Amino acid sequence: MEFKLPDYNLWLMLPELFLFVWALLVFTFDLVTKRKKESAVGYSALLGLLLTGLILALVWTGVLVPGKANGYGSGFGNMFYNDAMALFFKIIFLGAAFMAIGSSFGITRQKIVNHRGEFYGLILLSTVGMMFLSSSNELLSLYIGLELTTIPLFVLAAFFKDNKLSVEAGMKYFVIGAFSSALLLYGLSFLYGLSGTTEIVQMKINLGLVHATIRDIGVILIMGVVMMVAGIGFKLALPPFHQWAPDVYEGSPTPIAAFLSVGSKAAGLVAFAKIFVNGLIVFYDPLQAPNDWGTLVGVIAVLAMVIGNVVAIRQSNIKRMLAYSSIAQAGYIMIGMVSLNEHGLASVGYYIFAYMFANMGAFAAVAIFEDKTGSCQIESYRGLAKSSPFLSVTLAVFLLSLAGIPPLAGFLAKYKVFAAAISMATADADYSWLYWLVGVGLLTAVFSLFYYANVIKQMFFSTEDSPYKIKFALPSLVVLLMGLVGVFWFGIFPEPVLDLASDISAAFGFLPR
Amino acid sequence: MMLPYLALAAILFSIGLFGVLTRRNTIGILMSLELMFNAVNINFVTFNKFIWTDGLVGQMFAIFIVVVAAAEAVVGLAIVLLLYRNWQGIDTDHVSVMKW
Amino acid sequence: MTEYTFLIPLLPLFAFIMIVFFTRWKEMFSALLSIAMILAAWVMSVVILIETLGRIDEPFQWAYKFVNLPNFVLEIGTLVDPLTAVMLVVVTTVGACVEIYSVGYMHNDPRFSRFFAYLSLFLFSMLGLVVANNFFMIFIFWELVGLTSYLLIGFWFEKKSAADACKKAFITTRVGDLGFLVGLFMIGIYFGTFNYGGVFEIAGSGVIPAGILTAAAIFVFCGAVGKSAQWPLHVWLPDAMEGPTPVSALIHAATMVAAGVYLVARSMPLFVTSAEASLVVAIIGLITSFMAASIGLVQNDIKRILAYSTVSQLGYMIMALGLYGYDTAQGHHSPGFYAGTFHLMTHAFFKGLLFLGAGSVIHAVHTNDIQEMGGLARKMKLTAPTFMIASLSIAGIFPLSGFWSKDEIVAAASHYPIFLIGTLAIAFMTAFYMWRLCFLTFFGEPRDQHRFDHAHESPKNMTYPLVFLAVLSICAGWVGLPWIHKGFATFVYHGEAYEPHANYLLMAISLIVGLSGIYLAYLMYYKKSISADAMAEKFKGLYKLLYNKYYFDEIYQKVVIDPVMAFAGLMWKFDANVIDGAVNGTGWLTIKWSDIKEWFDTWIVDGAVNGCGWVVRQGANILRFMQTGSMQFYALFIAVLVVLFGLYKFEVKFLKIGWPTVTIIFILGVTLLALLTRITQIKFKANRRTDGEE
Amino acid sequence: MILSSLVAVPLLGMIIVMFLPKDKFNAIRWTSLLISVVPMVVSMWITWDYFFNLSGTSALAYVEGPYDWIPSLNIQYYLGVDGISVPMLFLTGLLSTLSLLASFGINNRVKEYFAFFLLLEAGMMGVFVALDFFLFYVFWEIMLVPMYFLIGVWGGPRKEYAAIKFFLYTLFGSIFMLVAILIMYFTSEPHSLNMVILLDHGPTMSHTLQMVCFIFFFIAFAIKVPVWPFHTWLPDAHVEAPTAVSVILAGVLLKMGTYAMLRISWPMFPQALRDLSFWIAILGVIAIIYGALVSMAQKDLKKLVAYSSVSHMGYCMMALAAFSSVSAIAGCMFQMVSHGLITGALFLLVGVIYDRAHTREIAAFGGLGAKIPVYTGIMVMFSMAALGLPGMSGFVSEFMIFVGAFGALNKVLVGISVLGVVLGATYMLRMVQKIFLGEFNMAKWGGLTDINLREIISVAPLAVLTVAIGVYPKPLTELMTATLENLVSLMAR
Repeated sequence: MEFKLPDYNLWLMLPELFLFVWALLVFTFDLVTKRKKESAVGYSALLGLLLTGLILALVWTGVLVPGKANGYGSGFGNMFYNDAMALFFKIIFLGAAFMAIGSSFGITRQKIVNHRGEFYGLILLSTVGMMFLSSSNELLSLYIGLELTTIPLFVLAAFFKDNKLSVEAGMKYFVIGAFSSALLLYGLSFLYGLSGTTEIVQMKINLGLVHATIRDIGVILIMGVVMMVAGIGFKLALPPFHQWAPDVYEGSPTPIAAFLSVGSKAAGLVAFAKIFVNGLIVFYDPLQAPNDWGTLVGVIAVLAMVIGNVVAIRQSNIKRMLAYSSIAQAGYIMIGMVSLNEHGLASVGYYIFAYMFANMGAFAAVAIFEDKTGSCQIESYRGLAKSSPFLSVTLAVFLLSLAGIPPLAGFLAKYKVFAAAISMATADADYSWLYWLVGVGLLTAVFSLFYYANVIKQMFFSTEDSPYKIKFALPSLVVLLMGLVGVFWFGIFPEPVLDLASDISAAFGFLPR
Repeated sequence: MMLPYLALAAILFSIGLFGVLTRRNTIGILMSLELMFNAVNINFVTFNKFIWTDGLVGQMFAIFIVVVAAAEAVVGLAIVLLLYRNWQGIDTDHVSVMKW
Repeated sequence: MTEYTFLIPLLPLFAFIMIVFFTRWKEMFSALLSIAMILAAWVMSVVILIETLGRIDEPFQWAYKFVNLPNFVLEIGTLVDPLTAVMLVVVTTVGACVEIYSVGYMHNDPRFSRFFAYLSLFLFSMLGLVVANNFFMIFIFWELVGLTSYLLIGFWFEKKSAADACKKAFITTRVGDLGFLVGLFMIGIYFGTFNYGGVFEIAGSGVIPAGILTAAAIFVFCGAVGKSAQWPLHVWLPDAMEGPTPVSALIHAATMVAAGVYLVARSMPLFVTSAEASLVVAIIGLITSFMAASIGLVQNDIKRILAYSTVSQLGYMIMALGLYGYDTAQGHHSPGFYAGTFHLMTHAFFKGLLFLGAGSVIHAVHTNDIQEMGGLARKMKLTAPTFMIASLSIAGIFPLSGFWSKDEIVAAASHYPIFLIGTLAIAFMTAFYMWRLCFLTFFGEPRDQHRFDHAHESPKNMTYPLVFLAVLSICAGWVGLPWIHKGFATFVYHGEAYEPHANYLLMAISLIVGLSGIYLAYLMYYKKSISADAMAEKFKGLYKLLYNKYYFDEIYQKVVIDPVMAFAGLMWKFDANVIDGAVNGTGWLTIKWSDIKEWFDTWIVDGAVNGCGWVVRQGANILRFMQTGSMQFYALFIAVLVVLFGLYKFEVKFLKIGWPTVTIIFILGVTLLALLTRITQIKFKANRRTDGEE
Repeated sequence: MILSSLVAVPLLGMIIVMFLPKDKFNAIRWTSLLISVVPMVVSMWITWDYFFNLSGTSALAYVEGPYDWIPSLNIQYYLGVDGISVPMLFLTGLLSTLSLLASFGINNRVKEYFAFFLLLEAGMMGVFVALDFFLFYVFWEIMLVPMYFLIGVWGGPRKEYAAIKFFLYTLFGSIFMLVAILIMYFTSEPHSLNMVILLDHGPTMSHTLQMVCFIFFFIAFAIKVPVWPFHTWLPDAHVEAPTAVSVILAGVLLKMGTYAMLRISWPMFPQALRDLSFWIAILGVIAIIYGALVSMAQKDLKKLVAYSSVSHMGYCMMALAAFSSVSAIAGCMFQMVSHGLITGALFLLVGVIYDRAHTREIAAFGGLGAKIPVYTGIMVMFSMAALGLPGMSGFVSEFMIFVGAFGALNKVLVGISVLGVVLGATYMLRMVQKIFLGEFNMAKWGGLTDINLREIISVAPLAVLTVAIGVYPKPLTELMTATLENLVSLMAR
């Protein structure tokens, strides 16, 4: 009997495989050099990310894929599937990892003397997980990717072993993470029970059939939907599944908090898009199914924007403040997510892209400041503009971008998200509830300015000088500049990114009318 | 036909849920989490066995969950160890400093 | 020369600009420049007057479009007709006299040049007002004379009374201007043009509804009420006497206040279309005139007496014009128009003379109070006679100019008993208070010996204008003698020229009335056969009422100014507390929440609050407490919310006994159980350490 | 290119200033001044050229684009001016340079100050030349940031409060504009953000949507104007801001609201405008009376001037409500220009006295007329201009507004608003009286010096223009007439 292996198309997975190997190399490099080379480990990790990016580009353009014109297509027994979304998000994962590692040189020099290799390696491994996740084509690989993302992050959150806050952060993250992944799995199991497949495209077809024939799948689906929303909502830090986020961000090393807020969130977005926007699209609409998820996510988005923006106002710790801010930002992203038209997913893609630069940049600035002063209190930024103008200006720019002030990228991102919702709402009166999302989003965007401006106020308006004079390590500077350039450049000349992002919508079948 | 199995899974899941929510001991929480994962496993296997009988997707899924859960438990126990190192105890009350 | 009329206002403007920017430091040069300019303007005016005599029926007009929008044209231009020509001569004559006089009066003043600059600016505005050919332009200069009046009244602004007076004058006249402005809008809207000729043509054509015409006329008249200090806006003029006396003579006696009369005369074609409006004008004139004359009876400030006299005389003119409009509207003939404008001219001369004389007296004795004067005739050989000539003139004594013009006003009022009685009563009172003033000032024994000793006749440059004006006060009326046929009446007229005819009865009556007023004053203040004090005692209530000017100032203070200021204060409070407060979220409440102040970071209390900030902050406080710090609470929260979301999507019709239901019930039950178990364990600790680091 | 340069030069200047050494104060000051002279001269040239060559038609001039900027969102780079933007450009160029001149006294963080100021200028110029909604919105928002810093860093005692209040208030308004823009974008076919195209799309929208868009735009613009009751940010911002920034706030920023109404919401939604014009007129009249009354109650000189802006912009709103009358709309434009000149000068003058006396308490002064005559003369002149004295620009505008509004609006309403003229005289004269007239306190203010040459230079152009427009308004009217007629015909649809 002839046993024929399916077409693995491992070339498509080349970036992931490369980064995985590189992560292992980083582990061993640190051991081999007997932990002597302080920054070499970090630089090697950065180099790995750059190379991965290069390979990704080559795969994408088809240079490294034999017999194909581009990097799209499925492999590994159809468990692995590269489409525009996967590739787009891989850029974001790599960028977030790059910026997180770039801003962690100070921390590793001061606080993690003995486990630098593990620190960087785990970040890379988590990145690999995210990349797998974004290419997953069915529930099992999606789950594996999700766990590969999360488990290294559990470790990283608790990385300051002797710091009680860090351990607390790790513990909380772990328990809530495992708990919500159990919920997600329970939900997935119902989904499997309903559709009999784990392949998302097949599932979509099967569910459509089931939906047409059996009416009482309602209850099962409710449980499945709600539990999956909870599981992925945890990753996205969406209320009411957000409560771990401020605590974990505050306790864990700052670059890790940054990575959590961007990378992990982007991974959650991919998972959400794959399961809901693709797999469960028939249950989006309340008119077609009584157990829809559209309005549910809408409610959650409203909660996110309100809770995130409102509670952030009262924070005195800048990391907690940024945590709440990222909760709110997730809310804005979800507006794009529930706008199921050609603008929806494109706006999600562009939003997370712009958000990556601004948020990673802001966290990098916070990390730099923390390295120097040991403080994350907003008050301690008082008068910083005089002693360290560059850091203050960059942080201010990042915060303004997060607040959505033009011409920064954050503004265009919000514009796109609201445009998506309004285009959906103006097209059909059934979707006019999206107007409410837009209204809440815009109003809370005004609130958000309040707390962002508070930091700016501390830095700039004070008449007294700050006692701190910040000097930058080279990688930190690179990260800040990267963020700065990204925020400006992609705010003013966003067309290439917008093109890529609109491919995401197209890949999900939302074509321009 | 399926009901006992699914009910068993639900009961297990609920017990795990209850444990996670109420245990003061972090090891207890870890064990409860394992219960929840296993409830999921039962679900998967049941669906595979009774409804979608062609293919072994559900059972494969269960095996993967077992593996991942093991990895998760390892990390979890390591963190519990850190808990013990920092507070000389593994009570959940220790880890409620950060709030508001 | 007439085509160069536009130069007349520009000459003083040139002087103003030169003085302000270049010659301010050379005082005498500034004064001479200013005088030279007004003399040049005077010469031009006289020439223009002569030219106009030759072409009475063809007014010269020149206009330039200033704003040219569709349906909206504003012009700048000149109109020279007899009325303009007469006014030009009057204004430049008095102006020149006053400027020459001021050289003496204002010498040693630290702001000597500025005074002449202001005078020139005033003359520019006044002459501009006179030559204007449309309502828009007259309004512009109307406001400018108001401004210069403001500047000149407040010339000695260090005096609080002067500072108050100038503001009062400006604002009070502005109230009238408000009406004028509305009138202008009505003209602009309904007539579509501001040009005199255009407006009057349309007004006469009967296209415009009568109601609109009446309203427009009355609104235009509002301007005159303000500027000519007619009741009820007369209160500013007596206070305006805080300005230097030459200013009072020029602006607040001879020219600016006459602008209101001029406006009414100018707009006469509008008034004759509406009997109602004209009647209003006449009645206001009568009330003003009577009221002011009665107040004048008991005042002691020499300039205030003259001020009330001015108000009274202006009321006289206005009344005459109003009566003319009323008569003409009903198709009767009336000498009113001619009388009013005639009196306007003669009044300018003798009232200017009176004020300059009063200035001379004040210059000599350094007080305004006539009770402190007396016997000055002995010392002031030129001032006293000229002043008395003017007093005779204003009292209407034959054959001085005042007699002729006043006589025509009486003639205009003669058809209406009330008006006739009023006019005669006013004439009587006028004669009385003027001669009371004369007797107290110039005759009898000096009541303040010290002041008397230091009194002296004024320098020549002050007295010569007096003499010149005295001559005019005597002769100016002769151009309107009822026996000459080509007199004033056939020169300045509206509609058809009015042929004056001598009404000897009326002449005699008005002469007798004037003489009896003088005689009474003679008895009371010269012979003292009737005690003034006893009279005051006898009519105590009336005396107090008159002495306090009918309490108009007090009433306005209580009824208008105080409420407006209180309202303004209220608005400010409203703005600061309610509107802003609603937005700010009542900052004071924030302070009251001191028990939860622990969570108030300094920057919040700091006041970095925004819209609905308070609500948001309180919301933030509440929401923050969900963040209990216990991870199991977080998990519980997730579980509860999963159940809630499940229920939110749950519909009963799907409920069947089956495994899904069992599962739901289990999860629901367990979550509730856990909730009950955990809820007791959650510790709501109020405090946490504020620093994130250890 | 020429319009782009108006935006680009200050932006470039900002970058240049940022690279100058921090402690070379004079170099920074003169560099920024020279840079700002460029857009001023350019804007003046545009005014000149437009007046002589282009003012005959209502067509857009100096059009750049539309070039594709972000094609996937149909966002274009599209600039152009017409008769309503040219005067605003002129005003912006002039006031920016003068305020920079007036800012030479800033000694604290000079570099940042001038950099922010140039960014502000770029934003303002951009608003007046943009013809694409997105571009317009970007410029509209860009200004907030430098303004926030300028108030917050260099402002008065309550600067932080004022800065954040201004920022949030305006941002709050902007979000409504954003929604309205998006609604217009998605209802137009093909989707477009081009204002010129949307001008024809607006009236074809359903009545409800028109009303929604109109109201949303109105809220955004009204906050900027500010229309009562959205005005409460204004006194705080004006009072706390440094002098030059107050000048810009009053002189240019407030005009952006009325300009945007004329440019966008008025001609785009004529039906909604007709339905709501009465209420807009009421808001305008309330603002006139209310602003004047509140000014009257002020004890702080700067606050008085600030509230007088509320009153003066109320005239603009009333004029805008009388949209069927060319003269009212022309009066509105006049009022925008003249208020910019007059209030700008008043703020400069308040700054002059504040620099010397370190107080703005009206009651603290008295009789200054004798001590500082030149300053007094200039201040009195501008007070007179502010209260609408003929011969000054304020009078022409008020007159045109009243005549226009009287014909187009409820007469009683306009009659009430005329009261504002008297109230305006009252508060201005009270101020003049209390500060300059009366007795002079030698012991307290003996050391006061008169206005210096630099300060005179910075107000002199404003004085000249105020008088010039007041005496000879014809050029300004001719500049706008064709455009305004076109606008009125659009609004009559």
